[in-house]
Amino acid sequence: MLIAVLAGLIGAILYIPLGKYLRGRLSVLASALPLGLFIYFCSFIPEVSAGDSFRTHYPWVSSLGVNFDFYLDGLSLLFSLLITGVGTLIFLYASAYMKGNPYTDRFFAYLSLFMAAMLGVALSDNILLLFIFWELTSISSFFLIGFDNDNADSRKNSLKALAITGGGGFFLMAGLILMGHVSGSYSIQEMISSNETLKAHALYGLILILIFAGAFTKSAQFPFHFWLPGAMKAPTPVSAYLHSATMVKAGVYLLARMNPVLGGTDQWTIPLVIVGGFTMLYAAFHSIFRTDMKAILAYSTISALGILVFLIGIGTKESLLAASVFILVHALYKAALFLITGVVDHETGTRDLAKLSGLRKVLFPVAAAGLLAALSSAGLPFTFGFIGKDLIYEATLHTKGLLPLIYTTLAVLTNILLLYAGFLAGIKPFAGTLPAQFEKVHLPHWLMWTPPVLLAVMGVALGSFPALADAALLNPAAQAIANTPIESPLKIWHGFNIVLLLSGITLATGSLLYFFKKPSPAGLNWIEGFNRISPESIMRQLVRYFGRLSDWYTDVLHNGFLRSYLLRIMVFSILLLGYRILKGDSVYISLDKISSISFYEIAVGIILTGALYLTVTSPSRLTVVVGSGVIGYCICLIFMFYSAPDLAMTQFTIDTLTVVLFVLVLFRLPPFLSFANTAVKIRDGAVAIAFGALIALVALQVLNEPKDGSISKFYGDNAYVLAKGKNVVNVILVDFRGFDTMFEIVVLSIAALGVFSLIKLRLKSSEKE
Amino acid sequence: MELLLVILIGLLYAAGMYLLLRRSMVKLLIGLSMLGNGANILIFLLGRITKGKPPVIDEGAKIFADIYADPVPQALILTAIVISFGLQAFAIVLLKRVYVLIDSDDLDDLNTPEDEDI
Amino acid sequence: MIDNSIILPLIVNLFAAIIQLFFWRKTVAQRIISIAACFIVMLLSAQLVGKVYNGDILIMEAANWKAPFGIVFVADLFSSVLVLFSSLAGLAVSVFSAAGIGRARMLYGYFPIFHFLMMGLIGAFLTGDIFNLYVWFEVIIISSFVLMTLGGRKPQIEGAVKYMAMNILASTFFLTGIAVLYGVTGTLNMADLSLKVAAHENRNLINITAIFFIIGFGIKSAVFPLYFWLPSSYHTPPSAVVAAFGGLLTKVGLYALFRVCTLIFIPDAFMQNLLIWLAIFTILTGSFGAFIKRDIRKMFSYLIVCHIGFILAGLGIFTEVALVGALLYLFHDIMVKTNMFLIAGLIRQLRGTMNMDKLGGLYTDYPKISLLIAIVLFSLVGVPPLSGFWPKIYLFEAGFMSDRYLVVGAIIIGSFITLYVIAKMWIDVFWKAPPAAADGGEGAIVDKFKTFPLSKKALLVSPIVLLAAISLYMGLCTENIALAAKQIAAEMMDTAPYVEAVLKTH
Amino acid sequence: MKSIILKTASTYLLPILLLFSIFILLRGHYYPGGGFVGGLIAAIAFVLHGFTYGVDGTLKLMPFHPGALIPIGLGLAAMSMFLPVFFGKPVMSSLWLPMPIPVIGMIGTTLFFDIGVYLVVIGVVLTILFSISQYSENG
Repeated sequence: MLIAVLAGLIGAILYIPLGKYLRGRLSVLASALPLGLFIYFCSFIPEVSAGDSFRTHYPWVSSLGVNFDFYLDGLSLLFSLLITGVGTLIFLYASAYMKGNPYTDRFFAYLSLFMAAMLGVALSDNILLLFIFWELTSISSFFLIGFDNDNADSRKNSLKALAITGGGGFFLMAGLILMGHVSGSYSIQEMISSNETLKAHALYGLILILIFAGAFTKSAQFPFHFWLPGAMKAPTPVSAYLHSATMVKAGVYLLARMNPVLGGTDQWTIPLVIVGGFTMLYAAFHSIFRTDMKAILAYSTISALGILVFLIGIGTKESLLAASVFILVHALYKAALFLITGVVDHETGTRDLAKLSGLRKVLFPVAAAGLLAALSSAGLPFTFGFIGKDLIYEATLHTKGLLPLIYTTLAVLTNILLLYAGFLAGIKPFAGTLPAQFEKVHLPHWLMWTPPVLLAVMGVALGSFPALADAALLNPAAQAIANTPIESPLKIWHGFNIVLLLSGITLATGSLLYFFKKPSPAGLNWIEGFNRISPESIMRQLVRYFGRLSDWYTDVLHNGFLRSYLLRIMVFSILLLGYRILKGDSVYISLDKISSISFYEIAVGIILTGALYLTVTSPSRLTVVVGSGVIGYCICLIFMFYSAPDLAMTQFTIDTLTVVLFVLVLFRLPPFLSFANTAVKIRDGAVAIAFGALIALVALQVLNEPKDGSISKFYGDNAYVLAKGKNVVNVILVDFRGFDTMFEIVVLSIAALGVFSLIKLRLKSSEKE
Repeated sequence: MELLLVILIGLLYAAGMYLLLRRSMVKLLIGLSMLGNGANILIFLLGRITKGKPPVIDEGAKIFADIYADPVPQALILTAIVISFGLQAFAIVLLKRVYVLIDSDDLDDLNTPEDEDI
Repeated sequence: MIDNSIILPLIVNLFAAIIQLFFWRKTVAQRIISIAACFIVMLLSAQLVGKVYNGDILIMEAANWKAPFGIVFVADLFSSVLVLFSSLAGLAVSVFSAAGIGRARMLYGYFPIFHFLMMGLIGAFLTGDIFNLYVWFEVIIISSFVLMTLGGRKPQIEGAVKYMAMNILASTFFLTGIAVLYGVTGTLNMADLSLKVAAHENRNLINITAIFFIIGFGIKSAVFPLYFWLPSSYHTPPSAVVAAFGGLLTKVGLYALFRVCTLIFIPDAFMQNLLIWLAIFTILTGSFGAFIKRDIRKMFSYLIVCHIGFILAGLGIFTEVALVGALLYLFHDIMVKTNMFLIAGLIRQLRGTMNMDKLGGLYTDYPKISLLIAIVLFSLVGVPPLSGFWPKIYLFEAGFMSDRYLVVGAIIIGSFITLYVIAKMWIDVFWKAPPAAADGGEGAIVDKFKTFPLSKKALLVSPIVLLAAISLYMGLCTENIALAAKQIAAEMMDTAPYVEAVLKTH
Repeated sequence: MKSIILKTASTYLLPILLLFSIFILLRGHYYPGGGFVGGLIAAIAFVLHGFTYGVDGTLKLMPFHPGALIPIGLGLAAMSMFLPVFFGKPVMSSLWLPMPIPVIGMIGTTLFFDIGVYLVVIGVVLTILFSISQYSENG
């Protein structure tokens, strides 16, 4: 199973060196990979339908508990078959659709990568592994949406999609880790057994919020839905594959997977039902005003995702079965419709419904597929959509209290609108008269029209003979979601009941709508009038505000003035030091260990203070430098008084050299300008004095402590005996701590090199590197 | 005497910090050297000071007979002085370069406009 | 255990620098020596890691004086791994410099100073003496000044002045801290300090002392609100230089912070909270800055700040899991940040600018290089399973375990902004058609790269490949790195073996 | 300023100060002094000479640019640091000749180390001062 998952990844990598041989006709070979995987996964059907599940384990990052733990049950199998089955058709279709594109190899590489990632999501038992693949789907989607990278819209929308799904991904990651932390395991199957602990935990609510954030963004739920219509900038096979049949369902998959772990509580149900219910109606309503075929399909996809979330939220056995059926139903008809759109777009050059009509005369097989797919989406009897819709109605009806009424109304309204949308995309372009401009349109390469036909026919086949899939695939899937046995064969005919009545109402109203409401620019304009208050523009506004905030924040903090940076560093350290000193239990100053003071020391102190005052206040550069020199000499005297002749000598020579250097540099500079006003000076003075005072306070505190002189005693005792020197300071410098000295002269050398190059090296203005 | 040194250290730090906050690069450099001086005396003081007993072993003796000044802080300060001389020298030349570039030592004049392609 | 060879990576760099000084104006010789030396250093440090991987702590007593009297060099797993990663980064930078640095700069000592810088970094990682650490920091500072100003262009000088002022201030804090510490304990050896500080009765004074170190190292590691030097200066010198800086300079500050905080000043509740708040603000500040910058290197600079916050957060949470996360992020960051700036340099070689508004079309022109860069960019973002992803698992887990939800939130925001700006950069630099081509002629992008000889191309691209491969390895084979990080974190939580090894008390 | 007295004085001062600096260097192990201060004094000797004769005049006295002293000094110090390794001792361990030498006393690697320091300091100070004063003189 590991190889099955990684096959796509390896395939993607192989495209880098081998891709150039696979451009053109040979690219059809790329579909061998998904086809092989499809057959592989088909081989699991018998066992899985018998209620078995498969587990594999390959170690990876064991210390983190992230291993290649795969788990195959009904739900995973359903998704795997979808991914590889639809994948095969898409690969075939794309090999014809992308013909002539110089970057076909990259395209297939991204597509294979995506397929691998999606399979990984569907098969992972380890939630962190699941997350890894989850993010890979976002990334491959980013590259695919932006595939046409010369187009500014493609670029913008790929970023939008990545930002939303990737952003949600980080929340999901936090949620998954939190789950792992609470339950003590990253394995979903183990979590199921400890789900009571999870649900009872104080952090359960937070977990749900984080998981929902991930699932809703990925599955384009309101208010994060808007990236999906934008994602339609991707080549059509990609839209069909990623943005309708598979990737967007990852969020749904996650919720379904987590249902046995986290589901069943009010905190789980209510948000899902509300968000799902709102999304399905909202998106369906939006879809009917669009004139671009892809936009219609995009919104109806969002609506379908809403339905799925809604169904999982309801959480009864029936609703979960309905969900698993609808996943398949939707994948079949929606992928077909997308592919049809692709054909229409490819052959006529437009997707505008206002312009398209009568294409059945030139694209007959496509038109037939469109009709079948539209009927399936409408839920006509003997289509798979019919079964799906019936189950949905049954699920909404069999809830408690007032809910059936609300739920069912929602579902019926949504379905009416979806039916209309399906008709628009599947029937409208082919009905009516053929405009002259499209007379030359001809059927594309067979690889392009057979996949949609196949998908559409499958919809009818499964609708007529649901037994093909129910026990084999859909019951086990629902069972995995519900975590209880479900064995209810799908029936075409339930007898005359309220569900049938609802289906009838849906069909009738939707068809009426189709005959009376034509897609028009006016409708589009009307709905676009609401864009101002759409989540997208609110979000865009937020991003803009965030940009402004960042601008302001960064400018205020990083304003370009060194002295304000330094001031902040000082204030910060004063606050920190001050807080620590004041908070401490004992600030005491005792003077009993202080030695006596002599006259010349006071004299030095006074001179030093005077020089300091001069240095700080003088407006003349030279005075400042001379002042600092005097300070240096005073320090030199202090060293002399207190038994440090080496220091005194060094300080003296260095101080002299520094002054000489300063003078050499300064003698051409003009006198000072007085830069700061008094308020600034007072502020700076206060900060400086506060800092100085704190240092003095700390110094006094330290002087109260007893001195530990064991180290220096060792030096004194061994300087001559072992190190053969009598000037202990020098012995320390060249022997005990010779390393310091060695690298101190390195510092000096580097400084000299720096000075040398700073003075001598002049670059041409073009030499930046 | 410790008290006097404590005060001087506080003053050196304060003066250094104050000078760092000026616009003139000359003052900035002097400020840094004041801070360096302050830190050096701080090491000196906190290593405890001893009057008139340099850490040099007497002629003929092998170890210290008497109390003597702690040599470790002295070695540290020596290293620190030398290092800060290196930095200071380089910084002074940098000042020269700044002056050549902008014809003043006002740090505000040195700022590059944000949108300039560097 | 005494092993005198642990100092070899440092010695090799020192001698490489000195020999290059003798070859003052021979740039070819300097390049060869530099690459060879970096390669040897890399091998030596790999060997060093091999020696300490089983938990041994090796020491070298400089001048044969026992700790705590002499200066002692300590190679535990933490420092050895950092030495290894720095030498890898150093090798990459050295190779890139051989083609990416102009001849004029090489004539004025670029390579010797680069090796002094590498030596300083390695010394700082290996030393076990706090004042010696100060000396190493000064070596690093002065060599980074010189590298930063080498060339003397006005923006360089501007950046250098700010860099200099704040870093010298940092050194002053550090030195002040040493003064207080010596005054309190009378020792400079870090292992000895660990014991003496732990045994000291005046906790208040110890806490105050810790502040000096936190501020000093905080400035060096560009922590909010002390980070200002970084975005002021990192966009100014040649890219190879910034690559070394971006990958290593702030990291050595962090190393010191980790060392001091785990060995000497064990964070109390106040300090943990302080570090965590600093981390949160660091992340936010970096994110805000990166969000608006349009110059690649300015954006990267803010991303450095942002990710410093991640690492600091791990230290602030101060549990073993958190430390593992922080360490993994630190390792990842060294590799990837170095590479980012090399990439910036490569982009400039390709296009002559680093302004995202003026760039474009690289994906069309150089698809393979672009995909290579994409790997690096997305491992920076932390797209799983690349190297930036794993540390976050630990950090999140640690955050949850110690109920620090705000930190987790900040990391999410930081990661998200990183994702956003990097994706945007990818779009603007690689996907978008170059703007000049659109409006024809005026200011059209000059593509010098195609005219370069093959050797130069190889020198420019191979270091990026090398670092990307390491990043990939760190992502795909995290197990090995994570085990090392776990061991280091365990050593940080229990420093007794370190102290015993240095002072030989057992 | 450039009076004959000054010229003569600094001509003689140079060797005297140089000798003095070597004296300070060598006695450093026993009395205050050492390579560092010695180097500074030697450098100041050259600087004084440079003040009277101009930097170019002083440079003419030298067989090579003072900057070359930096790698030489560094190399000497580094070698004396590294030499003990060949004797199986840690880096920087001091090695001593068995017999003391008249005037100087014990000869050991630390002395070479100190000489390295001395040379580096001369090289550094002269490089810095000469570069900057040449730069100032030539604008």
